[in-house]
Amino acid sequence: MSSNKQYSGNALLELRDVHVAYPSRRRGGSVARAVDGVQLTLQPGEIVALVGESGCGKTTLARAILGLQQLSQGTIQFDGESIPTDAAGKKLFRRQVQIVFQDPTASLNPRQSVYEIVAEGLRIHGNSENEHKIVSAALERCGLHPADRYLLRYPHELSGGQRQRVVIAGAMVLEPRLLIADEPVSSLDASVRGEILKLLQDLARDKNMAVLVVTHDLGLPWNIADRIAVMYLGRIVEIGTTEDVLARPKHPYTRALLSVVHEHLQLEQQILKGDTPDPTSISRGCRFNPRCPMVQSGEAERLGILQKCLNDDPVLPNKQNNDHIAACHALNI
Amino acid sequence: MNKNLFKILVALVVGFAALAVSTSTSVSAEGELTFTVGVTQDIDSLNVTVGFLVIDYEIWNLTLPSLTSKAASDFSILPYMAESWTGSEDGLTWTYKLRSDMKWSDGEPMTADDVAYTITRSVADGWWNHTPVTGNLTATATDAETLVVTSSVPDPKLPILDVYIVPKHIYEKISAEELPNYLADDNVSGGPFQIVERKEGEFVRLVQNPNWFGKEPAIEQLIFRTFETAEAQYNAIKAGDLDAVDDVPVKIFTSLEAGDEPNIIGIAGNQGSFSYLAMNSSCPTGIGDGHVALKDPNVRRAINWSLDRELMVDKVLNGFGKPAVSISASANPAFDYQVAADQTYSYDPARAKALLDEAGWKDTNGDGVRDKDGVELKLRYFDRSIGGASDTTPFITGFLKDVGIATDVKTFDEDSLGAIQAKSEFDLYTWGWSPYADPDNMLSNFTTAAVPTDPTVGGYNDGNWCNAEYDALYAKQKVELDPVKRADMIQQMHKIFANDGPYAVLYKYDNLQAFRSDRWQNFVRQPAEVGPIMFTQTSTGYLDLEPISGGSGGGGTNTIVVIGVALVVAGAVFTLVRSRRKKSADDRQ
Amino acid sequence: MSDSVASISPRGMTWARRKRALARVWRELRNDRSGFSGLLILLGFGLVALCAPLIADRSLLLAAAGRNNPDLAGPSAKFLLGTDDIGRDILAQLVWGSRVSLFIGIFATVVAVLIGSLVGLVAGYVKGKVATVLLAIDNFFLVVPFLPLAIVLAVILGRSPVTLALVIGFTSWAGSARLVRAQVLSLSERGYVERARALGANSRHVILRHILPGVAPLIIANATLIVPGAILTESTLSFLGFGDRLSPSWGKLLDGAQSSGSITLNAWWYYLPPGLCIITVVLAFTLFGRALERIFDPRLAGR
Amino acid sequence: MSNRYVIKKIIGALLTLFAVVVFNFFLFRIVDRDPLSKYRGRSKLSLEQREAMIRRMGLSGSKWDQFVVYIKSTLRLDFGRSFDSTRPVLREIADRLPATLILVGISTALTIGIGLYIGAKAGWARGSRFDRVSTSGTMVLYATPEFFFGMLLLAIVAGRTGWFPTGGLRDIGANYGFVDSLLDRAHHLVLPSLTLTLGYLGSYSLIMRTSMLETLGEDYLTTARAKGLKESDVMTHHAVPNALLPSVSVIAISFGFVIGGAITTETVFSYPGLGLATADAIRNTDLPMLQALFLVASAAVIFLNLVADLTYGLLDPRIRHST
Amino acid sequence: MIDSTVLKVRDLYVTYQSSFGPVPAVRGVDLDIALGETLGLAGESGCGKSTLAMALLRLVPPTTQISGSILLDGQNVLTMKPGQLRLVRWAQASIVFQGAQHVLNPVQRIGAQIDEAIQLHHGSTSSTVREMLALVGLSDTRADDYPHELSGGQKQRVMIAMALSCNPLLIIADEPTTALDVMVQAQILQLLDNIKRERGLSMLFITHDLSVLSHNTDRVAVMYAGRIVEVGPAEELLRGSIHPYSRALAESFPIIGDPKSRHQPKGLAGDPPDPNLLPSGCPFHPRCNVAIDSCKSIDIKLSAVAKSVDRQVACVHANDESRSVK
Repeated sequence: MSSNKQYSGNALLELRDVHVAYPSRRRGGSVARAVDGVQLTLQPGEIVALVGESGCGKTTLARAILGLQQLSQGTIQFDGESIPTDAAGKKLFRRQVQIVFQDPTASLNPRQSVYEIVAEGLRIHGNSENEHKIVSAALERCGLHPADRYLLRYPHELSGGQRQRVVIAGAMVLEPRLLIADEPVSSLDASVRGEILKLLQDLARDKNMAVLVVTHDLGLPWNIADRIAVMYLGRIVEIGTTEDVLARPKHPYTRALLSVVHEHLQLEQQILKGDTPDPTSISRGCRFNPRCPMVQSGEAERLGILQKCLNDDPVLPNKQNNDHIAACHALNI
Repeated sequence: MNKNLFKILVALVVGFAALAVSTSTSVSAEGELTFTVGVTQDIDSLNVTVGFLVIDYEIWNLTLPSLTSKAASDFSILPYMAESWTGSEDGLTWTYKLRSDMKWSDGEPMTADDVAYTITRSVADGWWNHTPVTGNLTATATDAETLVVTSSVPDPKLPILDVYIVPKHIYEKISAEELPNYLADDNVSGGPFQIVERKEGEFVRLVQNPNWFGKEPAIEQLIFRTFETAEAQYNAIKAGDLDAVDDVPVKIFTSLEAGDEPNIIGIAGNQGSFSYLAMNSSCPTGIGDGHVALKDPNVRRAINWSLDRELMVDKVLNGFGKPAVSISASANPAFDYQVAADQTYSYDPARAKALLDEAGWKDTNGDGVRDKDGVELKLRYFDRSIGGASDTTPFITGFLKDVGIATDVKTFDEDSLGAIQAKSEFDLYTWGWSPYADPDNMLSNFTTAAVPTDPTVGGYNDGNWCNAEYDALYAKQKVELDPVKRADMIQQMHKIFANDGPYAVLYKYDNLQAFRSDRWQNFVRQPAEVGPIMFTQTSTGYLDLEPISGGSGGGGTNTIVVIGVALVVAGAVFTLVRSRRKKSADDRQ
Repeated sequence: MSDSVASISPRGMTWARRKRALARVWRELRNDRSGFSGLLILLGFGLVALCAPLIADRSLLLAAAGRNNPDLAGPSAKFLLGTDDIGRDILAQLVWGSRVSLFIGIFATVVAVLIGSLVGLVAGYVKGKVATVLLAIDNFFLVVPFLPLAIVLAVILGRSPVTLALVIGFTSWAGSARLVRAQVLSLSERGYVERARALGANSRHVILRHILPGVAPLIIANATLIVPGAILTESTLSFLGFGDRLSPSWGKLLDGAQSSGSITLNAWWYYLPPGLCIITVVLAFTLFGRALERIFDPRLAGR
Repeated sequence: MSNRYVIKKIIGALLTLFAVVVFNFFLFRIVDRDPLSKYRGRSKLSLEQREAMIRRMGLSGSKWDQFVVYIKSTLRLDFGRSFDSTRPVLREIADRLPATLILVGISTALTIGIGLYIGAKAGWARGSRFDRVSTSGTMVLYATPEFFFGMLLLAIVAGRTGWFPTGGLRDIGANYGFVDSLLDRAHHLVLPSLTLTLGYLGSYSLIMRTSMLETLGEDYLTTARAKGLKESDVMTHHAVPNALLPSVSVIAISFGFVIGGAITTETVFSYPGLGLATADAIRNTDLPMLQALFLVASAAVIFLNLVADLTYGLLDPRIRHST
Repeated sequence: MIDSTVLKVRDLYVTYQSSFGPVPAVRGVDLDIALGETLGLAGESGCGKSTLAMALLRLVPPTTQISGSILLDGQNVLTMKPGQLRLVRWAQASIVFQGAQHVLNPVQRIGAQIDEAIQLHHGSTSSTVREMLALVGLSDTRADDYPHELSGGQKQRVMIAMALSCNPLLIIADEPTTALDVMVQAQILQLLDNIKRERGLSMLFITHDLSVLSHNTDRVAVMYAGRIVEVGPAEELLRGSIHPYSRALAESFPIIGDPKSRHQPKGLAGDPPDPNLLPSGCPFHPRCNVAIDSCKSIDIKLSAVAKSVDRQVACVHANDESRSVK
């Protein structure tokens, strides 16, 4: 199938220069710039994967979109409007944007039955008509059928995959227009993984629901995402269609990431040194420069961009939706 | 267990042991013949102008001289500081001839000057333990051995002049303002013993006064140890830690009398102490807010009739006491109320009810409590928290309930209850008195003059009761020098008091004392036959005590026991460690 | 169960769930030997306390009730546990004493748990200054030596069983506040609370649906463990003479036994029964409470 | 351990202490008690004298004035004079402090030592016979009021056998040398400290057992076993140090209960320490004594909690190194 | 040394005691690891792979029943006395645990933790803490650090240093890179690889993530429901799995750039079985899309495949030509 879907109309979600900063826990410590200037749009029905290492800000960004996290700067628009701050508007917004967390076990109240869990959203939003029907339908849509067999079960009586299906069903009863899936399969067994991804893909397609999948796993977007955004230290450093980014990575970070994913055999391994970067100390210039293989191998110097790398913060060029762009000085020679 | 942790623990224990040593004050180094008394009361104050507890008096009896002494058998007058005395014709002036060889324990001479000073100062400052005797006296020391005392009125309390004489050279340094806070910790003694060490709440240790001029006691060292409970104290004498105890629990005393402990003898001595239920009679000259019903003598009588005194003597005292309907005016039973059998208050609830009905207190609303004019006969009932002071409360409240009188019981510490009494803001409360040898002091407590009128000063008339007839008789007996006539007047006062009085006297109780009869002998009771041995009016009992040779327990055994215990513990620990070692193989594999 | 689901209303389902949860607790309790025996003992004592008037007439407690009885008499057919120092039947006092002791223990616990849960809930859920202040107060009550404080309050407030229970409750809530707060904090971090928020739930929903049901078992287990402490405190206060003298609690009985010299006199029937009752009930509450803790907190399973 | 941690803990302790002081002030002004009742009727005090005494006690003027006087005198450790004995409160307390320090100190050391030992061993060998026996035993100890132990010990050990003195601090007036007097004191301490130790052994042991159980499943124990360590070394080197951590703070909080235990124990054994003084002061509504005793007890517990917090900080590198 | 086989496991059964009764976690496993060889052991959670690893050094709870034989350097671990077993632990076979978060004692300095192992087996090694830290690329100042001061990757390095400190013949790496970030994971894998090669170590590499096995192992064994269902050379097995389970497992990790998996997430219906309630016959049959009737009743043993000597498969279709090659 074609990977170059064309979208029309307004973006469903539009992030402009979004910053989220955590105040430091200790006195005199520096602020953690978890999300540090992110632009991103999502079209209805589109699946976008947000990829990066832990601490790159991808989960914070997901929470910010949900309004669970205060922005320190920038705007998030949903359906052309800013996320409401008043209680009623917030509630309405929350109905349209749902999230699936990484760990289905934690997301389910062990004291509630599957029915109550799935119906919780309906009850919060005061939609109790046909509750039983809606719940059953959602469960069956999510692969738990016959639904009656599951309604009275407790989370601990379900397998990991079934739990994640319950979580997804709980989100789907509200018929959201945007689903944020935060590492939806990383805590699941490998054999179950594909089934859940298939479910997400099918739901997006059937309901014309946009999905933002947060993941550290590059295989996942290859399975289901239309586009990939690679995050590094609070910033999207590369974005484009899945095919473009995975086949022709532009940013050295993306290249390194791909090189260590073993199933991607074309690239020579480029193992970056050092630990996962720290959002409280983002280096001057390009934030990737301390670990950048181009800087370390001297290639940057050869290309004459070393000074830029060390002093100027590269920005993503303006772009169209499906443009493949990256924030690297080496691309602008 | 982690070896280091174990070492730390051992170090801690050793450290605390070392601390124990460093804080231990050295005890007497000489081997002295010691008599240790267990008491459940802690010294209130050794300051003779402040203290008021029985234990305080006991210490003063042993360390402060008086002008004359009283015979153990019948309280008759004996020489003490004074060797002889002569009175004037009118009985108003007495001249005392004092011994010439007297010295205070600190070596200062003890002369007529000290006596004159004590009398004069006590009047001037209004010392409360002295003024009942000295209030109407003036004294001058004509020379070191001669004292002239003049009374403004005829005074039957002369020539005994029963007050403690204080060392002038000490007391003259203390101003009237400072005196209440003076702790009397300079330990200057003029009696047979002197204090050498005192630990608040723990003990007071006395040794013989080297300058003592009277009969030399066999006891070389006298210790009063404070116990928290009478039972603990009894266990201590049983274990041989004590030679004598005051206040034995009644049930234990019964077993003692039954001969359960061959080495301990029990002495149930009576010196007039009695318990009573005070009723606020709301004397018009007084203050307070007593219940209106109690103003009516018939209600007070009804309460007297409602009480089963025999039962309380039986159950609370286990028989060591006797029911009483009037106060004991004196430690000397000669002054007791000689009440006819048909005049005494017996247990007669029917009569009590009839009296109450007659007084207009009837249960109109059927709630079991009598009322009149819309006022319920519900009385505030206060008692004391110490020891067994409140043992009668459940009985009395039960008896009152049976005749339709409700009570609201509250418990206070002694001082707080005293403060309430000073304001006369109560209906009923229980307390007890122990009388002096001379009846005047006790009788004075029920005169109109003793009714509290200022809460900050208070007054001893704790029934808030006044009776002109009683007042008149009191004034008369106070100046009556003829003992027979005086006794007669006192009988009349008893009669008025019992009939109209503010008290429902419950019973006279015995002081239950126990002694190690395997260590001591020659127990002399005061008064003879019926009285106790310790805590008497003069405390001469200690001087009479004689040791039985070889009976005294030593401390040496303690060391052996401790070493034994230490060995056992060490052995146990060793065994424990050994067994652990053996088992430390991997039993879990 | 699956075939009947379609006909069950959501409410019915909730009830079914509760029933199942209760059944689970009951099943696990049945399997917990020590906890179950604790419960049985408690039920026994509870029954005795409730039926006290049937077992022994209240008038037997009156001081004059021993009028015609021997004092401090050993057990006999007439007095199964002998008599006290004023001739009253000890068994009657023990039976009525269970009322006072259990009442004070339970009422004090209710007070403590109410205060503790409220403080814990607020301090855990609301952050910022309110929580800081509450924590400081909690810390104060946690650190201040409890017995002297309880005695002082008992002296000020009076000695009736109710005030005694209030005093004990008021001085022993700090621990449960801490416990509840910790649990609330941990629950607030749970994924399902986050999920409920993401679903658009307000605080009320979160507290009622997730936090409270989450802390409730803990509170119940904790309450069961506060009762023995309260009973011990009551007995200590009574023993020290600060209890209600006219209510025959077990501590009061021990006080009476001690002051009448029953230990020295070997009158074991006076001091042993109340002591053993205290130990047994405290032990039973502790065993039962620990069992509940194990059942409600899977982390503690197998202890 | 960072200075910040230490300072924070110290400030916290001081604040709590201050709260106790304030609490004290109000609490003891609620009680209706005539401060001069000791002097009533016993000597004729003039109105001026009375007022001067009241003023000296800091009981005149507005509540705020009283509070200022109270704080100032508290800072000077001047707690006034006992209503009961009229001696300065500080002197009363100083006299009795050592006895209680020794009693509580020894008992606490024994309780912690034995309790932790039993708890650790029982937790380590969960379900073993040692665990079952010791846990039942410690549960019974836990359920028994310490004064009941005291009563039984007094009756059975002291009363029957006479091996130990029935109360008091020492043999008064006995002719002892240094060593004998030390032994004598130890001899008197045996039963009270045994009572207090037995009374609180149970809870410490149960606390330690629980925290031991919590560490049992930890992976680092598997690591230690895999390294070839003996079971006993796995326990002492790895399980115990970790299990001690949570116990430390729980134990610190329990100090407050031990202070309560001192009151009953000292009462049972007529042991003249601060506990007995507290019981007496309450019985006499001796407010100045009570105030000071309450402050001393609170300060002791607050101090020990602070020590425990700091110890915790030392024991737990996660706190020690946190900034 | 008798032969070059460092570890020889035969017919190993490990049965836990749980409150619901015995739980058979490992059911008849045979394994061989030659000197210098790395065997990868893959499987999903609950398949028994970690139990197997723990059983190799008898680190399972005391109530667990173990039968069969585990020959470590020719000696049977299962019949050793405790003292002897302790000597073998770490000196002959050491473990790199998963989740380095908790496997280090949080209140002990890491230097001391490494040193503890060295001191315990003093005879077998003369290495020092400093050397060991250098070996895994940590500066020796780290010795004074506590575990919480290290990042996840550093902790795993410490774990590796500790595992190497007594010069073992065999390293059992139990999910050594789980919970680490991709990049750090790559670093650790590289480190393990280098060390293994330099020292000629044998290794049992246990993971749920098949993708990490291809580069780092010589042979791979796939476990399902307590037994090995397929074993063979790494490349071969990952590229051409024969057993339907291994195939599904391999396919669940897409090959990036492979159009067959683009927009085609592959999974396996159903869930891994509960060890308490194993299905009859072949335990995989309820999830198997090629199961035949006999699979429900007959449990096929692991046996050699006709076409390759190195491969063994436990499937009725093992020798179907059409299915064995992909």
